[in-house]
Amino acid sequence: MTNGNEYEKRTTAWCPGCGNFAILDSVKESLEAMNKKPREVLLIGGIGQASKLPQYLSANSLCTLHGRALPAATGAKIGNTSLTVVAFCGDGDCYGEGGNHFIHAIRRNIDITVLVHNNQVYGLTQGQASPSSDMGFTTKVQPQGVRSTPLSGPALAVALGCGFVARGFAGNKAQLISLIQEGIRHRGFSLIEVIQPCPSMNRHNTFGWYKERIRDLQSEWKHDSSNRTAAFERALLWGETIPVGIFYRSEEGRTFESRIPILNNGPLVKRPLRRREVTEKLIEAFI
Amino acid sequence: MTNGNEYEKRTTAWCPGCGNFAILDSVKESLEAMNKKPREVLLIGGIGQASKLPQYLSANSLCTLHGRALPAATGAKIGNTSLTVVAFCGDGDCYGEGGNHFIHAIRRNIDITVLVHNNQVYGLTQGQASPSSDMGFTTKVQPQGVRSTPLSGPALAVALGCGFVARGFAGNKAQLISLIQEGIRHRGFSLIEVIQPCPSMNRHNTFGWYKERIRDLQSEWKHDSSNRTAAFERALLWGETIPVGIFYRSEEGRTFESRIPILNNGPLVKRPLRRREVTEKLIEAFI
Amino acid sequence: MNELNIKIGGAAGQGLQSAGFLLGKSFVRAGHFVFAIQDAMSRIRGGHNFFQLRVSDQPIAAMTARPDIVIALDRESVEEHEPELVSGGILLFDAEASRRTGEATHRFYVPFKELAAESGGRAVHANSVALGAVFGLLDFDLNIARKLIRELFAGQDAVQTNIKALDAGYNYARDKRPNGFSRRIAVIEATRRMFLTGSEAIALGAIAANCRFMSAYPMSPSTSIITYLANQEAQADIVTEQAEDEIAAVNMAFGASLAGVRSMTATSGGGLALMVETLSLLGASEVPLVIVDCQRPGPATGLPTRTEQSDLFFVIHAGHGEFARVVLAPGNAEQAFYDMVRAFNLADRFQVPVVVLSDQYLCDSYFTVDPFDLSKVAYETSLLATDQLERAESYLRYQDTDTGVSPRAYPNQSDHIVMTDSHEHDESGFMADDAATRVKMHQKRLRKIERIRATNPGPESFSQGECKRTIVGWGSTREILFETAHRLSLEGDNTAVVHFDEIWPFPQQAAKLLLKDKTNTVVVENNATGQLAKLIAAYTGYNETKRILRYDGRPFMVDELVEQIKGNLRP
Amino acid sequence: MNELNIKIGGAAGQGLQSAGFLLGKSFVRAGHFVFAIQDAMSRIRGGHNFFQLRVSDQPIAAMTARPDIVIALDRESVEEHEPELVSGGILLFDAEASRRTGEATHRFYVPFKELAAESGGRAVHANSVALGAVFGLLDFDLNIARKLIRELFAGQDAVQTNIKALDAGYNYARDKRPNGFSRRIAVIEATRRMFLTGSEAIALGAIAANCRFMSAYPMSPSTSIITYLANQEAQADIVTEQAEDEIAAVNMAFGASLAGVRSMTATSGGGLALMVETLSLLGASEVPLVIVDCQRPGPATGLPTRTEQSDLFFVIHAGHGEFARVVLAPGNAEQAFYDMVRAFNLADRFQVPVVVLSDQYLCDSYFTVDPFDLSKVAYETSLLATDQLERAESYLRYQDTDTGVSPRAYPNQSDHIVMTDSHEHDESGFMADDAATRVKMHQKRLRKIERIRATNPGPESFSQGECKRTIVGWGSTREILFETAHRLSLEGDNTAVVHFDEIWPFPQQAAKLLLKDKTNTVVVENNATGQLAKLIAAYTGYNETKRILRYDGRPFMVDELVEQIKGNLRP
Ligand SMILES: Cc1ncc(C[n+]2csc(CCOP(=O)(O)OP(=O)(O)O)c2C)c(N)n1
Ligand SMILES: Cc1ncc(C[n+]2csc(CCOP(=O)(O)OP(=O)(O)O)c2C)c(N)n1
Ligand code: SF4
Ligand code: SF4
Ligand SMILES: [Mg+2]
Ligand SMILES: [Mg+2]
Repeated sequence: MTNGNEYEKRTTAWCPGCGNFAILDSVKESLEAMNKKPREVLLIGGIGQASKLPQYLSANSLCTLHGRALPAATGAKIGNTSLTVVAFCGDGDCYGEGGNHFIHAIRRNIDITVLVHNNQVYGLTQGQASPSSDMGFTTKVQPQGVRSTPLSGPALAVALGCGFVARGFAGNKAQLISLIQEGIRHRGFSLIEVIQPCPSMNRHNTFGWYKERIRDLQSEWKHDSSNRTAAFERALLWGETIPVGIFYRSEEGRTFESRIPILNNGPLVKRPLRRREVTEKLIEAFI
Repeated sequence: MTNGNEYEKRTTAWCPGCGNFAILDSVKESLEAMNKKPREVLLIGGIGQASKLPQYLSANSLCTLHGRALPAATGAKIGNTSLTVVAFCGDGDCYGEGGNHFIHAIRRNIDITVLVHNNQVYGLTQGQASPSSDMGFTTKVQPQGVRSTPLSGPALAVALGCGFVARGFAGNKAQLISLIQEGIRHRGFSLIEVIQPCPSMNRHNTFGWYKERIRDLQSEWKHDSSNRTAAFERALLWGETIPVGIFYRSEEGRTFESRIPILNNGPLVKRPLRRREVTEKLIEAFI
Repeated sequence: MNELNIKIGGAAGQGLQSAGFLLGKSFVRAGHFVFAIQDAMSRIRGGHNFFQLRVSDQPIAAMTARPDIVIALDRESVEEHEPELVSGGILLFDAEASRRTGEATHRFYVPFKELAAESGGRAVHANSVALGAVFGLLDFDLNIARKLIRELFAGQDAVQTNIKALDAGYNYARDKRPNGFSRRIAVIEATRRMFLTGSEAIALGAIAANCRFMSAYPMSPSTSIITYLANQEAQADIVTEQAEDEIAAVNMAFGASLAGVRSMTATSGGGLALMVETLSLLGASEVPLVIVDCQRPGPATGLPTRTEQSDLFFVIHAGHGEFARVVLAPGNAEQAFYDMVRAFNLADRFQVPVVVLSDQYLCDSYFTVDPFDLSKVAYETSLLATDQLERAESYLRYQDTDTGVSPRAYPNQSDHIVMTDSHEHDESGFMADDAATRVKMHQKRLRKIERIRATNPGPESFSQGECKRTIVGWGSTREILFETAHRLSLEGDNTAVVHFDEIWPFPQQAAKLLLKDKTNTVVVENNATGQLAKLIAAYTGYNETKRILRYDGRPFMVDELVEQIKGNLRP
Repeated sequence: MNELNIKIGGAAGQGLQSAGFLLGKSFVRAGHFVFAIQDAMSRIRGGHNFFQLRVSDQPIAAMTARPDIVIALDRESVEEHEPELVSGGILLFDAEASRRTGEATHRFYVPFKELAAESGGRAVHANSVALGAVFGLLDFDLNIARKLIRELFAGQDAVQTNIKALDAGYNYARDKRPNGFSRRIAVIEATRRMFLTGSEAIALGAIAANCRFMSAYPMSPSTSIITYLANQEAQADIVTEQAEDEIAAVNMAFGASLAGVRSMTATSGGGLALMVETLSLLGASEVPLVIVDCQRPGPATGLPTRTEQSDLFFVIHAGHGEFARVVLAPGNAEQAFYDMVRAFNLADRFQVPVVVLSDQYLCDSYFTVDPFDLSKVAYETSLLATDQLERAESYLRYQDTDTGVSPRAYPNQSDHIVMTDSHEHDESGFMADDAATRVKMHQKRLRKIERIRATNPGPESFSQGECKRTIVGWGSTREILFETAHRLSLEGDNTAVVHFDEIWPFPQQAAKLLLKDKTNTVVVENNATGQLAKLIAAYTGYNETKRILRYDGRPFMVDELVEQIKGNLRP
């Protein structure tokens, strides 16, 4: 629609005070700072408040099904490796409905960046527990409080060998912008969980609640992001302190694309239409 | 069919030399040793070679859909807490198709025991890569070799806070029997991954290959199974050495059942049919 | 018939639902019948939503398009709904809510926010002021509403603030009552009727049917069902669990049902799509289960907060392979309640999945109904009695029988072990691969279809006198059809109604019989392709020609439908 | 017509498939037509499987029931298949393989294992001995098989061992040839025909159609498709990926297609069930995709290695909400190839999902066909040319058009950005919630249905002379129907055939026209409920009465079907 040379923000359907606004701004500023043109960028959301983000920034976008952003992103990247693919998922979207894709997308280590907007609640469906909701958190569907242990997306990612595992906070745009840029630059799968207060549906984990607890990995723990064990331990921290920054980073893992020889010849989508010879050869083998 | 007082084994459709035979024997012996009557036991499989196990032992059994053993097991346990529920999954079944349920069943910490027969391959479908196949492992569908990082089920389970995480080996029945008993005794979700050579479909990870690499956590590392970080580090080991034994054990986590007040009144299935008063009361609230 | 149509418009977060609910329930307590619909965008704050009530001294359960009273809580509501007012209608608005503070007689300025502030409330209490103003305007006995507020907010500070705001609105309206508006709502008598949504009726029906476990994954418009049940865990002795996804939801419910416990799940079309493999599993394993599909407009995410009847073909055919299933499509809250009971009984008797088709319109709308009659609630099961099972020499889970229904037992019910299997299997539940067993067992399962069909009471049909026209529909449009026919008949244009509730296995013979000499038949559906019309054509050969289809995500309005049928309004 | 039916029986793991393949391909190279089916249990070792070939000097692509030659690699095969032999047929067996070492003339003892051992092979080489023996028995030119072995095992040690074993069997059979058996297979001429399975034809069709990405999750009988393509990644410039589950498989393919690359997935019914939500997504987002459903008997896990045609209704209606789709059901390997091309073209032109229905019978059977004619392969797309797009002032992904088809572009094709959305949306791809946009966009999408139907060539129909009977079918039974009709006609019982390949949108008019004055119509389907029969009744009003349904997981046999139709054999 819009000409793909500059980013425009659009009117959102988010609530006043929502953490998503800062994330939207940070994404825009990061892409601009990196000189990525809108035409080169594909923003993908599942379904949820977080996942509406792609509609609010003028770049190529896909709003797909709830939980399915990652396989779509994987396919799109395979189809056109010239694209910078960034996915935006809710905590429910990515860790709940899409949990299996989360695991396996990390295993593939395809070069996409995923922002998980973690508000510890299902926002769009009006406030049920999410996989990262605190134990005991009460909602309309969990009136006695959540009875399952919350999961840590970053800890899972570290366990799966993800090469870039970070956490940001919607209340710290400067850091978030730097994390997004680093995530996009990282070759391979990058996970950035973003703590995103949801004033409408989560009255327990408020902006203030997070603010009090958030600690920077570097300054608080002198964290060495090449230490996987330390990354694991700190990714499990939640409650008294909530670490933000880069948990783990390693450039060792080869990307999925780099393991597919034919992808070295440029984007699949640009391949010329030349099937006749190929098919003829294959036919020959059946004779 | 059979009278539920003793266990009979039945003719299997497994290949000669398959690791599953030892697992079947170990399960039978464990249940017998624990004096669990077949009527009290519900064995659940998804679909795959491993998942056929429930059909081969005369206890209550369910062979359900590929990947769906865990939610069915969860529901069955909620429905009747008097049952000892044990699930048998392949590595594909549990970590692939059923990966999302694996994550969330652990979070719930319901009192079921899950054996993941890990042969690092899809056996029943004739030899494709599984999520735990070694990088580079070649199959008919992966002729250039597997291009994704294998996952460690035990490491994931540790990251998710599972209270009983162990690994056994089909080549060591004595240990396996003890792990199964401990797993069943553990209150809450227990994961026992069993290294299960598949001579027909995995010629790379053979019995000998495993035998050479397998090391006991206790004797090799003096492993302290209450140390979650150590459990995590060792659960990631694979290749030169493959640890077996109990990675992690903690009795701290409350079970899911114990958090549901009404389940304290005995199995749901035994509740008397007395809905009239209840419904009348609820109707009243709408008037 | 004395009736009034009230529309409350505002943004998400302005408390439309609680205001509308209070208004409606107050009138119900005063002996009126209230039907209310909710219209919302898919957002948590802002946007434009409305809650619309129709109040009548006669039983009604359908909506008319044009309001007598519009309460505009924001500017957009003025712009949207002022033009919809009937002549003689009135707009209640706050100056802030509109730039047009004109002097037109149908405009009644009420300083909602100011009065809310004066009575010690915040902006959200504007809706209580507005409520009070409506009551004042209608000269309605305020004590009913006051009492209701006390019940609803029992023990909370909100009671006083809300009552004060209510009173302020009431007094203001009584003082400044505009001359042009003379409508009143009187107290008829103190009656004991329920005021509840379709979702609540569904949930209550499940409880009445002895459902003990529900797992679900949140999805509009179905979430209200698990929400209700989760809040009755202790009272109703039922366990609810939010699953990680719909696949887990249906498979947990399957597991619990296998364990012998009546279980259910609910979702919308997109979630149901994820349950399709398990639907087929239910067919193979013969484990009973009730699945509620609360339809919304598709395809895919579609219009998540709106209504449609477009999953009929989908649920009838969903699943690989061939197996028996039942589809029920209740037409109102009352049918929803009894259909849930019937759903559990059919599932249990025939060991099949039963899909109950609701939609956003049925789920979210408020109905006025007599208290459900629990003497009509039976418990029908194919579970063997435990003592009988204990006495049996042997037990075959999938015993081949004349009816196709095998005696069911659950694990640990007796010494007999129970095998359940998704493969083709023999009578005991062992996997089998030979042709003879396959044929035998497949026939056994499929035999149930005709047995189920035989229990189908057939479509409901209503006519009075000689009818030149029949309107036909299914599911949630029932009341719309009936009132439309009634209105047409009153105008001398006698119209019959045929309504399908138990729609699958399709009541072929009954439908044929009913429709065979009908000439002028109009199928009315909330979808774009006329699914019932096609179903009728397929199974009765009856190719009626007229279809009135609505697929903009909004429900039919009785008055509009009357005009459409008369040919005065383009559908 | 000179023909021979050969059945090789044995356990899983005994190399039935490679033996059967070698046998078949050798005859094809010698100018014969070979059709072969595979019958296997769901296990890796043991059990009882067979591979059955029909060899003819005339084109054939269907099976007959009774073998002329049985090669029994184990005892069970003797017991199972000896009784099936035609009179004058012969059983090749190893003493070890049977307790009955009788002297009956139709028994020919060949020491498979002993000869294998003598020629330096292991137990698995018994099948090569058996092959050699068949060739010897039939006096067939062994050089053809020798050459084939050299090609197949090029550079491996296996070449010599296999050839030695082959020779040993050949010599043994020539020496000890039993008197009673006089059948021979001669070399007709060296022809260039393909010998391939339905799955291979499907995969080749995808390559010819410019498919560049396939993701799938293993599931019998569909796995052979990705297996073939995965092995051609470099040659065919295609990426294949095994997904973590079917949901990922279809969503990856969706993502790649959205990126502008022709993509596909394949699965069986149970996997398709998991893709249903995405099917609806394809409808909403208008992203083209080809999905192959290789049917097997359901419900649920059913008979995983067997065949059935029971997903027709399912795939036609799968998905919540209403949207356009295409269903193709090829009748043989050749149609499978061209249908894949057509599937990609239709998906691309109309921006809809196309489901190609195959089944275990079509997937696993071997066909003899002329090399595919690539001049018949066109490339039809709705993708905008890049230069055209670059010149355009603006771009609307979902532009409302007469045809319902909007101009398609892919991300980073030009400066125009591309929005894709699963919600209801406006022409640019923004979420929209208002009634007008909904109606406009929904109509736009649904408009495609009639356009697609208009391109449907209709069912294929064949008759010669006055026909008193028509047999009707769809999908993989095509060749069975044609040969059955041919046989009946030869007997003076003139029989016409109607076969549906492009089955959805249903070619209503064409079907009506074809069937309207047919009197004696028999619908033949590999399912239990007669799905095509019902579809025909629903859309043409034509209620034919006879149905021959087979649902034991096995395919129809021509000779049996002939008798069934004549009423001599109970179905
Ligand atoms: C298959 C399916 N199931 C359920 C839904 C309903 N749904 C929409 S968004 C959502 C969850 C929202 O929570 P989250 O992913 O955390 O995103 P947030 O709104 O909090 O940003 C759900 C359950 C859906 N659209 N599709
Ligand atoms: C939905 C679905 N997808 C795919 C299959 C086919 N399938 C059957 S078993 C299996 C995997 C077997 O591997 P694993 O789980 O590791 O078990 P194993 O046979 O190795 O014990 C697959 C993919 C299926 N039955 N259902
Ligand atoms: S509900 Fe929460 S996450 Fe959604 S827009 Fe509102 S504040 Fe943001
Ligand atoms: S294929 Fe492998 S896992 Fe399956 S039975 Fe054979 S040896 Fe065991
Ligand atoms: Mg969230
Ligand atoms: Mg395996």
